[in-house]
Amino acid sequence: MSGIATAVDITLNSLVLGGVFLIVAVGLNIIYGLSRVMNLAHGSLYAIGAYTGYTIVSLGVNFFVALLLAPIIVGIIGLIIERIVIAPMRKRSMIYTLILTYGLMFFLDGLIKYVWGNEPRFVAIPAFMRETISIFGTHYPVFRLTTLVTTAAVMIGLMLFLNKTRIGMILKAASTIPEMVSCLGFNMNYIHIGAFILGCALAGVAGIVAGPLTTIDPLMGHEMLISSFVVIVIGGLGSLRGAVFAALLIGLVQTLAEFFITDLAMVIVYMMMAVILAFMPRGLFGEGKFE
Amino acid sequence: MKKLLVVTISMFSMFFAVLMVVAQPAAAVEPVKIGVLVPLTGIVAQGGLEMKYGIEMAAEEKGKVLGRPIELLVEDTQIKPPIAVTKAEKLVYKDGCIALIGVFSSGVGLAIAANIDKLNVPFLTTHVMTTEFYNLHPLVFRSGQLANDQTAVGNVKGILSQPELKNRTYYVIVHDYAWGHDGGERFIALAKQNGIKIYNESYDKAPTSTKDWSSYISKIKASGADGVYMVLITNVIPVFAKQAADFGLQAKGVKFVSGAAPGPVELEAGGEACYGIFSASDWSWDVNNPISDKWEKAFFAKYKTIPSDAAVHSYVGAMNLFNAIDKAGSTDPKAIAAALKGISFEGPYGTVRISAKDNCMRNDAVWTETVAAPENPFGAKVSMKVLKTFKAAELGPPE
Amino acid sequence: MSGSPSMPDSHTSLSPLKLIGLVVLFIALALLPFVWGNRFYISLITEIMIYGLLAMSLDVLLGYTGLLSFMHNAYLGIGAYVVGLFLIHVSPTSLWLACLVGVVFTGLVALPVGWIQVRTGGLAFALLTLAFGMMFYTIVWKWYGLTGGDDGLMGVPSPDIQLFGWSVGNTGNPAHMYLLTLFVVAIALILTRRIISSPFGAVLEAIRENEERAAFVGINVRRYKLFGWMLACVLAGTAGALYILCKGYIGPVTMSAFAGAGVLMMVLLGGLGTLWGPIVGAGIFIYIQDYISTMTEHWEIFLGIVVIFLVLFMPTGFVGLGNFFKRLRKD
Amino acid sequence: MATNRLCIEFEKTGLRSIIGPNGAGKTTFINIITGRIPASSGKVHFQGAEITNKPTHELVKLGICRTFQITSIFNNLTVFENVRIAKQANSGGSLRIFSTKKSLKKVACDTWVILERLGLKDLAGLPAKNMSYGDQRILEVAIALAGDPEILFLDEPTAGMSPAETKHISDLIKGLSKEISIVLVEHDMDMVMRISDKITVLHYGSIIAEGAPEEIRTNQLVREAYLGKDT
Repeated sequence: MSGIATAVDITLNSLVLGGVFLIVAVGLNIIYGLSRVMNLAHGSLYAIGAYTGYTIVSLGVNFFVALLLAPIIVGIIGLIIERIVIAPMRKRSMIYTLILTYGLMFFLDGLIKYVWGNEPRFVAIPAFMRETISIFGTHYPVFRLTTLVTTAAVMIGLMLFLNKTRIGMILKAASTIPEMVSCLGFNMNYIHIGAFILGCALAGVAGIVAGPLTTIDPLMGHEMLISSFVVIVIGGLGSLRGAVFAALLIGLVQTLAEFFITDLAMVIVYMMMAVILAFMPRGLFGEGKFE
Repeated sequence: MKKLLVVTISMFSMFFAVLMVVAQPAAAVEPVKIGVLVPLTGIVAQGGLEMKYGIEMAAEEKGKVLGRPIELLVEDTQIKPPIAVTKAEKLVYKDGCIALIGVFSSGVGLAIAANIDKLNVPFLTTHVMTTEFYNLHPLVFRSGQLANDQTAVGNVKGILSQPELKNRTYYVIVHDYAWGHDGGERFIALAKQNGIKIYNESYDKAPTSTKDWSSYISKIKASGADGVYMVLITNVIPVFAKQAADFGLQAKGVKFVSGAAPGPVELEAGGEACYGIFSASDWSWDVNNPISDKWEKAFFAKYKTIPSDAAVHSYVGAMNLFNAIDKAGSTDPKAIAAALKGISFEGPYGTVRISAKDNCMRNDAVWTETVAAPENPFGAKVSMKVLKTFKAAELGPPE
Repeated sequence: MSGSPSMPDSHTSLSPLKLIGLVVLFIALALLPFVWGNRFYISLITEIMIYGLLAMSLDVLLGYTGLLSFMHNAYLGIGAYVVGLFLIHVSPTSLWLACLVGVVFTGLVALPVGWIQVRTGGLAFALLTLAFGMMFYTIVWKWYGLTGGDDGLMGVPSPDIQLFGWSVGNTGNPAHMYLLTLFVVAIALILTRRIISSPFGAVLEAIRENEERAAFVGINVRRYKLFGWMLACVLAGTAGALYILCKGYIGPVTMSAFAGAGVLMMVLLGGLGTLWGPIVGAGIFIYIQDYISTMTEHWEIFLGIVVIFLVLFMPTGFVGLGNFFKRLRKD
Repeated sequence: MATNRLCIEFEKTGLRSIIGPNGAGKTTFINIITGRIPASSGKVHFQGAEITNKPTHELVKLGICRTFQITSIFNNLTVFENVRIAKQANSGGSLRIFSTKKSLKKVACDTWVILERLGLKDLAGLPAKNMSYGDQRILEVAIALAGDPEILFLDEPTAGMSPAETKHISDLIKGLSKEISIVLVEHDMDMVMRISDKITVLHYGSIIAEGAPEEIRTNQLVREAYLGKDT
């Protein structure tokens, strides 16, 4: 197989991986940007998204319908979590919120194991997506290309929502100067709830999108959580451009590391994260700082 | 007031939990307690569950040891060595088990073996493949899955016996820990001796947590190798096969040889993507002999799941252990160890003898290919068809 | 000036009655293994004390300096690996030297890391500990030749050092290992309590309370945060040395992010800002992890509920409960 | 530009007030001097030596102390500890890790002196967060005083105080201004006029008037800055 084919393979693989990182990281970013809650259970919601997608598809629903249903269900779960557990933490210090969301992660992971058991699951993707098409001599699965399209669609949809719709603009404004928005008469409570639901729904979308790509097992949330931390740190808080750049960068580094089996590639990523946290608190493009 | 109410609830629940632990039921005749260490959570929970079933069947079939009932105490190792060591200590010191059996991964097996002097009980593993278990310790035995060296010999002989597999170039990919490295290195060494072409002698090492195999598969496609030798943990085999199918490897005619026997239940999840995987293993339910057929029916009747090699290894291992305790005539660890040396049991995959020289088992094995399952009582879609059988002596190691 | 009346101090200084109580408790704990011979409980309590020491060292950071570390167990791992490697490669008999090298090496690693860590605070500090922790985890996992990779350090000779005639080490009588651990943890507790109630400790608490005001009263915040970090990491290294002695094993799984957050849980369960609270918290956590997991493999749900319940209703943890009852009696 | 080409000289002692409408750059100005915000241009000299952009704790050691517009104290520590820690940081002994806090006898005595002077003696054992708002403002002044300041910046100390407390604090400030130099940023006009030795008026980041209280009261420019130009 010629060098070009391999290059195409690597780029497509890193784009797909980066796309999933992006959706999860943006969800995490929105929740933190708007309500200063760093949700450690975000990885578990991503896993719940994958499992819900699996269950819906196994009940015979078409995959694309499941693509819409799963985020809604995870969003509802997000609402329940926000009302019961996150809201009372509004006034508490950041450290306690972190520890609380960590307990929530334990709880959700345990729930996943209780409901769906331990064995890995596979999503039955529609027949036409199972073929491979050849691009520049390499057979690339059609499904992974549709994942790229879905990721792009989700990001464009999000961009339109944030910039064009009224609610979107309020959310965007609230992430920079929360006090000002509340002075304009918007109930900050709804904004916090809205942000949390939107963040969870994005985790759900990433889950169902990534489901067929990787294995769906209870531990899928853990690695994704750490990768999304790396992305929002390097990309910078509250910046979509930063998140896009960082997500694709990490996707590329991880794919290359696996391709060329450089053992310490991930160490370089963590080192980059450390340098940025310590010396460039705004990340590469971010506006806000991690207080 | 709210806080007070909440505090009393938490106090009550703690008290209740302690009560539940302390109130142990008193048994009439003192049973012989055997400690069972299997992974019930984590990625290999399915294999752990099947091991537990196999040991339970053996205990049921054996009934009594030294004239006393058998009591199995099961603990979850979560395939984490430090937790497995704590659980082993609990089984021996607190519950008073006189022997330990089970263990799925090499790391856990080696960690417990490192503490065996302190525990001072015989320790029989039924699903550990690392070659470090040969002659490791007088109290440590293996009566389960073929070791890495035996599997490598079986796979090389199997490849040589199939014309369509012999002259392929094999791409080697392993899980990144001691068992994977050992399995990969042994196959590469043996394959080179027998003229089987290997594409990457410095084999690929993938972290055990890998979920997305796309970059590894792209590398295999780029290499142009038409054979893949994979040393992956059982439940990851169908995942790898499925993603390889997504990328069209099977469609391009690439054949897969596995350094670990795939589990039937896991294969079901993979569907057709799992057809065409060759591997040397002890047993599959396609083996037809009176003992094997009887055992399969009894297993399926009791547990309603496809009989697997993890279950049958543990069943045979447990029978060997129980017979050894009877032979020793006491629960003294040294006596049981002496009895275990050289003991053998006529099980579903022939005689399984624990070699007196290195405390590890010798038994016949089969060379299988995964195919669409014929009509079968278990409702299995994928089956491991037996192509060739090996005699114990063929696989070695010499005694 | 009418002399200086006794300083109203938020810490209850050690009244004589309390001192006697502590000595009695120490003697009782020391006699425990001989009275209650069951070896499982002895090695379980030894493990609880080791994790208690680690949780206490995290409390120095979190409870006293207000710095949250996600992966403080990484420094336990470094200490354990260095002691293990020293025993394997350098000399399997000189255990004391191995422990010293282990603790000192952990300090040497913690210094540059700490120098970068203290440039941040709050969430950035926590994420930075995650970054460094994952770095150490990946290095230990990938450096297969030296550390044995995912299977952990194999072949650690457990020398039987003669501690007043007793053989300690993971193959020896666990009672001796228990006594060594009790001795080391007790000393660490006394020393740390002394440091925390010293002028240096007061500076740490000021930084916890209000970092900016601390700078504006003339405290070099970064330098003192670094000292607090070094104290916490050296204590964690000591716990690491004890860990490999007690378990005879160390692997990446003990240094993972998952286990790191477990230590955080112990501090919370025990109670922030009370040095011996985290040791109680370690007992509760290990009890939940070991006992509950034998009854049902869904112990994670139970643990999740306990944590959420604690943070929402009882942030001062179980030890804080004691103060809660005291307050109850007063009003 | 919060402050541009601003030049102010402070005497060794005496009470200088800085007034000006909201957003005139008063707080920004003292934030730059006290090192809370880095100065983008210009120099800051103190007793001859240049101290621009020095880290905060070094400035405090030199004697430049301040209080904040939003009260910034150690909430969970007792009132006594709040002042004691500031005293300890100033007079050394922080590195002693094995001796007890009581062993720093001089630090404890000085703390009692300051508490006595500010009338906080009987609140010594109370956690700072349980004090009234006014008392907390006074505690912050005590903390700043504990740093043996040569020059003390007070950012709206009387904001939110009762008239009685304002009277008490202004007398105290007046007394202090005899020994050290005090810079007061304040909106309470009659207090400023009553106790200031010299007043500087800031508007849009630059000085529009400087002088004794009487001159400032009758100054046309100042009236316009506050009341806006009458067309």
